[in-house]
Amino acid sequence: MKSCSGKTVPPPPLPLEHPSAMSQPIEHQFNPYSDNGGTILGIAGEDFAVLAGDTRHTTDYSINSRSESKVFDVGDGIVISANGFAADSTALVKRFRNSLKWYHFNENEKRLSLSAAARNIQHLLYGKRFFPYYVHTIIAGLDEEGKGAVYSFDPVGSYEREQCRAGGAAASLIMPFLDNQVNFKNQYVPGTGEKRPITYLSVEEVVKLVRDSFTSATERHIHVGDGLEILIVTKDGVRREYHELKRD
Amino acid sequence: MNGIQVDINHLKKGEVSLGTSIMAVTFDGGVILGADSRTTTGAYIANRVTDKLTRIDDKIWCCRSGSAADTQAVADIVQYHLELYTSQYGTPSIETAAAVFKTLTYENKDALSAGIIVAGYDDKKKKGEVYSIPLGGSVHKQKYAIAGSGSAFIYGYCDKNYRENMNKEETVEFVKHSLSQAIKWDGSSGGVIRLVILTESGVERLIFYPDEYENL
Amino acid sequence: MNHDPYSWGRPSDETYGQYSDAIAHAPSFPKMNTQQPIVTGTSVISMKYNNGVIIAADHLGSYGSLLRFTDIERLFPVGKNTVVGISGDISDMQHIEALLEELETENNYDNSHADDEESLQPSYVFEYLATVMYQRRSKMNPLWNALIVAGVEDSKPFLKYVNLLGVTYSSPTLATGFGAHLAVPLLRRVVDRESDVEKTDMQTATDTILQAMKVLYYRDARSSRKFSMAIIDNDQGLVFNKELEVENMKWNFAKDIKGYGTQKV
Amino acid sequence: MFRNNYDGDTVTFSPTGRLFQVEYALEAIKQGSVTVGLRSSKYACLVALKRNADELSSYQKKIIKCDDHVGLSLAGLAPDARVLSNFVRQHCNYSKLVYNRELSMEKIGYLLSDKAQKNTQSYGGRPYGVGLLLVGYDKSGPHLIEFQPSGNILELYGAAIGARSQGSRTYLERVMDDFLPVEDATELIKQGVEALRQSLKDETLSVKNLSIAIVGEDLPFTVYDGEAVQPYL
Amino acid sequence: MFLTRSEYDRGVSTFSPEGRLFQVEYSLEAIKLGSTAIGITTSEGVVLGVEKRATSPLLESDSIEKIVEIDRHIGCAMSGLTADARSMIEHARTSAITHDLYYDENIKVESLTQSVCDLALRFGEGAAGEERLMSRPFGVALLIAGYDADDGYQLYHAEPSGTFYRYNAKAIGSGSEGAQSELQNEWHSSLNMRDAEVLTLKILKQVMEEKLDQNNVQLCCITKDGGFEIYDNKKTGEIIKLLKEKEEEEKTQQEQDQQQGEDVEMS
Amino acid sequence: MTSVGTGYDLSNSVFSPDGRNFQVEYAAKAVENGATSVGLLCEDGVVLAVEKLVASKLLVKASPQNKGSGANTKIQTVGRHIGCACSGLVPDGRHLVNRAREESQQFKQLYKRDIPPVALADRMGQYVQAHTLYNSVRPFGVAAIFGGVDPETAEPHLYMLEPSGVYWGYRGAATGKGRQSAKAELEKLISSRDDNSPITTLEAVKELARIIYIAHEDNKEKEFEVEISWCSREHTQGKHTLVQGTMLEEALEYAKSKTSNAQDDSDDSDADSDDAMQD
Repeated sequence: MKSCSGKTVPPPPLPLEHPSAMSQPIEHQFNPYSDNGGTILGIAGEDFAVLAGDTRHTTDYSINSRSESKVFDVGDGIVISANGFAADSTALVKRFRNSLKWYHFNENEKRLSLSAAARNIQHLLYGKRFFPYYVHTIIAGLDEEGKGAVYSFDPVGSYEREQCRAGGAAASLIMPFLDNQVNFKNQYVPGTGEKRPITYLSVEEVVKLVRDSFTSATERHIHVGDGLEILIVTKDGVRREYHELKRD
Repeated sequence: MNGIQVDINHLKKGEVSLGTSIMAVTFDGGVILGADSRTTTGAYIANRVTDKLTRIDDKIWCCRSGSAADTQAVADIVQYHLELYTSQYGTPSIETAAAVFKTLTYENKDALSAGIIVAGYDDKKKKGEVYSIPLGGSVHKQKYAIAGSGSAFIYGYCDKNYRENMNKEETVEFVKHSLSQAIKWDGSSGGVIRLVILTESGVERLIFYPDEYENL
Repeated sequence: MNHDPYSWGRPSDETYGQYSDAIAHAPSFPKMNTQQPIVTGTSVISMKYNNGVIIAADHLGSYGSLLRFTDIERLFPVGKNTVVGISGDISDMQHIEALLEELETENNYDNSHADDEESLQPSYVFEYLATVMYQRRSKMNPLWNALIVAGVEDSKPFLKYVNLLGVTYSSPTLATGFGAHLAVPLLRRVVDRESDVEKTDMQTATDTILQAMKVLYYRDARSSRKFSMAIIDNDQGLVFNKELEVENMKWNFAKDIKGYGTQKV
Repeated sequence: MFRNNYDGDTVTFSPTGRLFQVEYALEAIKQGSVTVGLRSSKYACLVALKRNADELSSYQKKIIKCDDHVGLSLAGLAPDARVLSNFVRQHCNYSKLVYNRELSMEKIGYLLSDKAQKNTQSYGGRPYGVGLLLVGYDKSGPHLIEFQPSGNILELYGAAIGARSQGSRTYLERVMDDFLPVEDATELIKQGVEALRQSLKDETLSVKNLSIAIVGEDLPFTVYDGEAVQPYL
Repeated sequence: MFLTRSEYDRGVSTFSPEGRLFQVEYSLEAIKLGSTAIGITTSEGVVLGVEKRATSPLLESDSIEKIVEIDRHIGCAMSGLTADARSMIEHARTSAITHDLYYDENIKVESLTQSVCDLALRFGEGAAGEERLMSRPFGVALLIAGYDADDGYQLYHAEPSGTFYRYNAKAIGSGSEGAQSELQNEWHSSLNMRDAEVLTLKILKQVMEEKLDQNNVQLCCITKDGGFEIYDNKKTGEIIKLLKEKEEEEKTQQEQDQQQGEDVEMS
Repeated sequence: MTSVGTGYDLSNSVFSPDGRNFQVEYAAKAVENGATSVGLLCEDGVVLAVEKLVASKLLVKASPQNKGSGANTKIQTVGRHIGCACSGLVPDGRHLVNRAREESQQFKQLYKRDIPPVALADRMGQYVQAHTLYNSVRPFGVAAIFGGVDPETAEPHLYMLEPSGVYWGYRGAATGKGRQSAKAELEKLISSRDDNSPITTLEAVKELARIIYIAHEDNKEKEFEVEISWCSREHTQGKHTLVQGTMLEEALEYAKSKTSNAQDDSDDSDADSDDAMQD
C-alpha cells in the first residue's frame, strides 16, 4: 500500500478479539492471504506497450506450477496483470473482464480506453479498501493518441501512469535497472557531464530489456523463473511472445 | 495446513465436561451402546453416576462426549426433529438421525464441543448401525465406534478384539472389557459402565459396577 | 445505474458492494468460524498422461496424530469424466461432497442434453469449486481443504488445483499437502513440461503414481497403506480402483543399519 | 353493456379458467413490428423490421445481444424487453463466472419462463407485454426459442411474432424443408428476409429499417444494421 | 371507445384487451399540454429552444428554467409536468458524474438517455430487475442534446414510457405537431448553427401564442469545444433580430414573386 | 354454477354464500382444458405419460436426431427419483416443480436421503393450498401427477395434486382434457389384473401410450405427440428417466395399432389463441 511518503507497507493484520471468558487465548488466526511469487513488468514505448510476467507460481518454497500465465489480454487492446496473492489476482482480473463486458453492453459496444480502464480498476481495488486485494496491478495498452501507456496500481487503488514499472517478487531487483535503462537515470553523455536525453526505445530494444530483466531476476530470486510471457500491444493488436527461463 | 493440533478442551470456564469413554458396537442382531458415568469440572467429579446414553428415537440412541450442556442441547434438538419427522414420514433411518446431528454440529462447530456416536437398530433392514460424529461435524459410518478422552487408550484393544458377527453376549463382554480398560487409564472416565442394547425385541439397559468390571 | 434516489451520490453497490451496517449491530463477541481442521485427510496426488489423467488419495482420516478413521474415500467422481480429490478437513470435505451432488442433480434439471452435450465438464466443476472456496475465504470462513479436479474435457486432460485461500493453479502434475513436497518431484521426473505429457502413456503414469504413493506412505506420518486411484481416460472413461494398497515396499536394508554412526554391531 | 369482471388483474381466473390479463398481454405483441427467427442445422438467425416515430427520428432497436452465443429480437413493449434481456445477460454472466459455462439455450428459455410466470400469479404486477425470439448456439447446436408473456416457451425451427406475422409464419412453414439443411449463413439470412417480407404492408425494406442477427458455431452473435444489411435487400 | 377505455385505464399495470397500457399512454398526453421545446442538430452543434410561458406578469421570467445543463457536454430541454423533470435531471446529472468518476471520461449521450429512460420505467420493474419505485409514470418528456466523441452531435427524445428515439430535429409540447412538420420541411444536413438558431426561433414564434421576444424564449447550444451554453437575453435578442431581418427579406422576396405574377404555394 | 357473476367469484380466498371457493374451481377449469396427463403405479415402479399438442408445424419435434425427445419437454424431474407430469397452465407447472425441487433439496440437506414421494406430496400440497388463501395470489392452474420409487423402501408411489391443494395416492391417475376416457381405460387396465399378475413398468409404458391416444380422440383435430417417462427399480435404478429411442417407438407403434381405427394424420397447425396458455 502506498503511503503518502511513497513507501510500500503491508496492510495491518485484521484484529480478531478473543472473548475474555476463555481460560487462555486461543489462536484464532486464519490468514486469508498468501504470497504466490512471480514478477511482472510493463514498459511503454512510443507506439506500443509491453507487459510481461514469468509463469512460475509458488507457495513458500514450493513451485506449484511452472506454466501459470498471469498476464492477460482482456480485449480492447488492454493487457492486465495483478501480481501477489494469486486468488485475489484471479478475482480482480475476472471482475475487470466482467466490468468490461458490461461496459460494452451499456455503452453500445464502445471500446474501453486505457485511461477509463485504469479508473475503473482503481474503483475495483478501492472498493475493497478494508479487505484489500493483495496484489500489485499493472495494465498496459495505447492511449487515445496511440502512444504506449502503462498504469500501475497499489493494492488499494492508488494509480499512476508511468513509462515503466515492475511489480511482484523481484520488483526491487528490476526497477533500478529499468530506471537506468528506460528513463536513463544516472546516464550521462560521455565527457560532458550532461544527462543523457530521454528517447523512446524500439520494440526490439524493449523486448531485449524485458528478457534481460527476467533472466537476471531468475538468477537472484527463487520465486521467479520457468517461463516468460510477454504481451506486446501495438495498433495492430496484441502479440504474445514466450521464452524459457531457468527452472532451478 | 501445517501442524495439526486438535483442541478438544476449548471449554468455557467452569463448564462441565464429559471427559469420557463411550462406544457403540454392532453385532449380529443389534447394536450395543456403552459409556462410563463420570462428569468432571476440571479435576472435580461433578457427577459420578451420569447417564451419557441418550434416547433420540425408540431404537436410535446416542453416546455423548464433550461439553455436557452442548451435547444435551444438541440431543434435545435432534430428538425434536426426529419426532417431527416420525409424525410426518414414519420412523427415520439411523443415517437420517446422524445427518441431523451432523447438520447441527457442523453448522455450529465453532460454538460447540460435542463428539457424538449415534447408534440404532433398523427394524426394516434388521440390523444395527453406528455413526461416529467427531468434533468438526463429519459423519463416519463404522462397524463399531469409540470416542471420548478414554477411547485413546483402547484403540489397540478394540482393534484386536472386535469381531464381526459376534452374538449379544460376546458383544456385551467386548464392550465391558474395552470400557473397563478406558476407565482404568483415563482419569476423566470412571464410575459405572452403562450399556444400552438395541435389538429387534426392543431396548435393554445393563449396568456394571466397579467391583464387577475392575477385576475382569 | 441505480435508480433509487436514496442511493444517489453514494458509492455504487456494483463497485463497492452493499453498505454494511453490520458494525452497528455487531455482537460483543466476534463470530468465529472454522479456524482449524479436526479430522483430516492427507495428500491427493495427480498427473496427466497422453490420453487422460490419474489421481490418487489414501483412505485415512487423522485426528491429530491419531489415525482414527481408516476407510475414508476422498476421490469423488462427478459426471462421467471428472474426479475431485479432496484433502484437509473431512467435515468440510463432506460438505463439498454434498455440494457436488447438488451440482449434478441440478445439471439434470431442464436439460435434455444432460447425458451428452450439456453434461458436467471438469472445467465447470472446477470453476464452481474455486468460486465457493474463494467466497468462503473472503468471508473469513474457509473450507479447510485443498482440492484437485481431474478429468478429460474436449478429449484433452484437465488438471487444476484450488485450496482454502481460493488460490488456483494448473500444472501437468499436481499434489496437495505433503504430496506437494514429496510426490511432485517424483512426478516431475516423468512429466515436467506440458510437452512431456504427450510422451507419457497410461502405464508409465500409473507406475509413477503408485511409486509416489509408496514414497508418501514411507514418509508421511499421516498416511495409510490403503488408497484409491482413479484414471480418467479419453477412451476408457473413468476407471476407479478403490481397493489398492502400497506394495513391494523395501525394508530389507534395515537389517544392515546398526547404530547411528560408527557402531558396527 | 357487457362488462368483463375477470380481466382486471392477473390473480383472477375467469369461469372458464382463463387469465384475461395474460391474454391481453399477448395482444401487446401484435402492436409491435414484425420479427422473424429461423434456424438451420448450423446457424440461427433473426430478422426484424424496425420502426421510426417520424422522418427525422432514428429507428427503434429490435435486436439485443445477450452474450457471445445468444441474442434476441422483440415485438411489443420495448422497455419490458430491456428488463428481460438484462435478465438473460445477468444469468449468462453468472453461469460464465461461477461455472465457466455458456448457459444453454434450454436453460435460458426456462429461466425466462419462470420469471414471466411470477408476474402472472401475484397481485400488483402485470405480465410482460413483449414477445421475444431468442436465438443462440450452444453445445447442442443452434436453437430458436419463442417466449410469450404467459411464460410459455417453444423451441422452433422458424417463428415470427409482431404485427401481421402470420404471413411470415405461413411462409416459413412452407419453406421449412428448404432452410433446415442450409449450410451457409447468408443463405439462411436471405430466407429470413424473404419471410419477413411476407408480413410487410406499406413498408419497403431498406438499410434503415432492416435489422439482422446471426449466430453459429464459429460465429458469435452478430447484429447487422444499416449498410451491413444492404446485401440482403 | 371512451367507455371501453375507462375500464382499463386505472392502474399502470393493467393491459387493455388490445394489449395497451393506457396509463402510460395518458402520461404522453401530459406532454402535449406543456410548452413547446425544440431541438435541432447540425454538423457544428446542437441547438435547443424552449418557450417560457409566463403565466403572470408578476413572474420573474429568468427563473423559469426549462433548459438545464446535465454535464458539460450534455444539456436538456423539457416539456410537460416540469416538476417531474427535477428528479429525472438529478438522476441524469448523477449518472453523468458517476460515469466520469468510474471511467474518467464523458458519458455517451445515448447511455445518459438510456439511464434516464431506465428511471422513467420505474413505475414498474427496473431494467436490472429492481423493485418498483413510483406508482405512476413521469408526465414529462425531455429533449436531450449533447456531444460525444463516438457519435458526434446527438439529440434524443426521452418519453415517459421509457422509450427514446434519436432525432435530427424534434419538437415536443403543445405546439409539437405543427412544429415537427415544419422541422421536417426545413431540416437538412448542411444546416449551420446560426441557421438552426434562427429556425428554432422561427418555429417557436409560429406556435407561440405570445409575441416572441428574448424574455419568453430561451435557447442553448452544445458544441464540442464550448460545451453547454445557455444564451443570455442579449444573444437571444440578436438572433431574434436576425430572424426579423430574414423574415423581412423573405417578405420582400415574396412580394417580388407575387409581383411577377407567379403562383406561390404557401407552406 | 349458480353464484357465477354474483361477485363472490371475483377474488381468491373468498367463500360464496353456498360455501364454495370459486377461484379454485375456475383454476380447475384451466386444468380440465389442458392437455391430458396420466400416471400408473406398477409393481416395480411408476410410469407417467403426457399428451403434447403440437400447435405449429414449426415446433421442434421428437426426432431421431434429438433422441426422440430433446426439445419442448413437458415431464419434469424432482431430485433424481421423482417425475412430475402436469396438466393445465404449463408455466404454473414449472413454478410448482421449481418449488418441489427446493423442497427436495432441503429435505436431502437435513435428512441425507432422497425425499419420499409422500413427503413431497405433503409439502407441495401445503404450498398449493396456501395459494388459495390469499387474494394477492391466484391458485395454481395445474394438476400435477408425480411419482417415483422411494429409494429407502424401494416402494413405488404415485400421487396427484390438484389446484385446491388436495392430494391423494393413486394406482392410476389421469387429468386434463381427456381424463374421462383415460380414467376409464386405467380402471379397465387395473381391474384386469390381480396380485398374481401385477402390471410392470415395461407393460405400462405401452399401455399409457395407448391411453394417451385414446384420450386424444375427443380432440382429434389437433396434432399431438406422446411423451413418456418412468421410474423403475430395475430398469432405471429408481431414477426418473424419459422413455426414448426404440422403446418409445415400440410403445407408439403399439398405441397406434390398438387405436388404428381412429388414427388420422391430418395436420392442423393453426395455434388456437384461446389455448395460448394451455399448451
